[in-house]
Amino acid sequence: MKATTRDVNGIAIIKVDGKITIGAGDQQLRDVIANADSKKILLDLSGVTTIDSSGIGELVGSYTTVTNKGGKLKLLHLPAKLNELLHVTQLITVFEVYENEQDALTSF
Amino acid sequence: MKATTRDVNGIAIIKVDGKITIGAGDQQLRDVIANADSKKILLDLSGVTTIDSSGIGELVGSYTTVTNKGGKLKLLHLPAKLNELLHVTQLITVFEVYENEQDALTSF
Amino acid sequence: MERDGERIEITISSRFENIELVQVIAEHLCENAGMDEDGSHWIGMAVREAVANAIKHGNKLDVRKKVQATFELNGHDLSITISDEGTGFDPETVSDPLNPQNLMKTSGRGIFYMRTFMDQIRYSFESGSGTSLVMTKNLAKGTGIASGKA
Amino acid sequence: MERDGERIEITISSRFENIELVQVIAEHLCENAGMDEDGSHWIGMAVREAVANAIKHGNKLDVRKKVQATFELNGHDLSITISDEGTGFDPETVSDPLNPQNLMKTSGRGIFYMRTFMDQIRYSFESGSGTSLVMTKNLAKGTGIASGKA
Ligand SMILES: Nc1ncnc2c1ncn2[C@@H]1O[C@H](COP(=O)(O)OP(=O)(O)O)[C@@H](O)[C@H]1O
Ligand SMILES: Nc1ncnc2c1ncn2[C@@H]1O[C@H](COP(=O)(O)OP(=O)(O)O)[C@@H](O)[C@H]1O
Repeated sequence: MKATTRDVNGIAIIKVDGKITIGAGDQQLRDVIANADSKKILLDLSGVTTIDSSGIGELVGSYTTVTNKGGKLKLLHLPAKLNELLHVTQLITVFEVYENEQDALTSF
Repeated sequence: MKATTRDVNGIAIIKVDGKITIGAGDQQLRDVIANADSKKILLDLSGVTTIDSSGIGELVGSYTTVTNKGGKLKLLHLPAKLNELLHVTQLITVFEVYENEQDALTSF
Repeated sequence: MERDGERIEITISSRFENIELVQVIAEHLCENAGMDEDGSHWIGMAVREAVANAIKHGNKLDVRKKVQATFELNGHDLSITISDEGTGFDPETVSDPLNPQNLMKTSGRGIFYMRTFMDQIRYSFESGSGTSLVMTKNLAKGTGIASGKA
Repeated sequence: MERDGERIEITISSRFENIELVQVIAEHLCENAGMDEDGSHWIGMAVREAVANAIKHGNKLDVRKKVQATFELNGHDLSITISDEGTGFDPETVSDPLNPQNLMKTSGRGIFYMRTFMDQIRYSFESGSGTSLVMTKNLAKGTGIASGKA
């Protein structure tokens, strides 16, 4: 997993590329999010190639961490398979998901 | 393996895509070449994803078949790995290889 | 392409990096059997979860302990067995990740995904010989999510 | 990443479609061990040739006969063993594909490619138990062709 963060109007856009799987990127994801400079976080997942239940668990954990700090974590560009994994576990109802970066940014 | 043939000025340009490996495309390649309408054949190998020693053997066999009929078989766009496989076996000295379709066509 | 009586076995040591070795076998085998890429992917995902559990919960990351995967294909019926050298568990006590009180948990979705993507999964435990998980899937019936389970 | 004492075993039945299952294991294992894509590819190619021979010449395409591949990684030293249930052959009688009189032959380059891409290959034969081929490669020394063998 590789994460690149940029700031747009005080919102941290974190682009995640590669695998978020057990032993490869799952804990890393949580660290990147915990260390973000902003409480407003937009997670761009378009570059995620593989995710497993551990990766899904880390998304949930990150959401809770950010929310508990009074922040917001939203998702951008879900790959089709990740979308399905969130659907079948009903987690899709938890996350705010955007297909368009501008829409996502104005929603914060 | 998939082969698509088109005719340019009486030269059959055969574009091969996919695998030329044992049990998957090796004999097929020889059939396509044996059945070409022209004796002038330009084999575009840019789309070959995998080749093994059986596939290399079929290239050699096809060359011999065409040459024995008084025809010409030339190669176009060798992928880097196929190029190396022909080099180490010294077969590269046997084939006329082109990087440019126009150059290849005018050479016939 | 039907391939009766196919049987593939692979044994790995308990490292997370080896999960994908078993996963790619699953995916290639399904694609060779004529399944589309998506369908093969979901079966590969079930295998990934099963092997991850065998390594983590079963063998507790002890690299000297092995995980064995066996793939058997008879006609369209694929059967996958994943065995570890752990001490087992009681599948009855595993909580439902769809239960609202579990929704925000950071774990507990692996077995659920296996059930979602396979037709059937069955655990068996033999004292001293670890956990054995048999997952079956009829490759002709379409694939996990797309076939209307979701 | 060094991974001492890694051992992976895979058993397939004698069908050409299964060659790539063993090949992808080889490639993934090399990449996990830190080898680049090209280097991994050439080792995968050596494995492909070895398994093809085991299926074709060793087991003579009898699907009831198995081919077993074992990958052992100790530090940077990769050892791959490919075994079949055939009757063996005399490696001394295998002709050199670089000999001008063999250049235009349509076969006979498999073992040559294995030798090119691996550091060493060694055949052993036991009566009644088929052919066993051990191929070794030091992953730190760079890769087949690029390392100056060609
Ligand atoms: N092979 C196994 N050996 C021992 N326990 C297991 C095994 N597989 C699963 N379990 C138990 O079942 C639980 C649920 O597994 P799972 O649904 O995959 O979620 P997770 O792995 O995230 O906890 C695990 O936490 C573990 O207690
Ligand atoms: N596993 C094996 N069992 C029996 N014979 C083998 C085996 N591997 C190789 N051989 C013999 O060695 C010869 C050369 O093999 P190779 O260089 O791979 O070329 P090819 O397979 O194209 O003939 C084969 O034709 C076969 O006679």
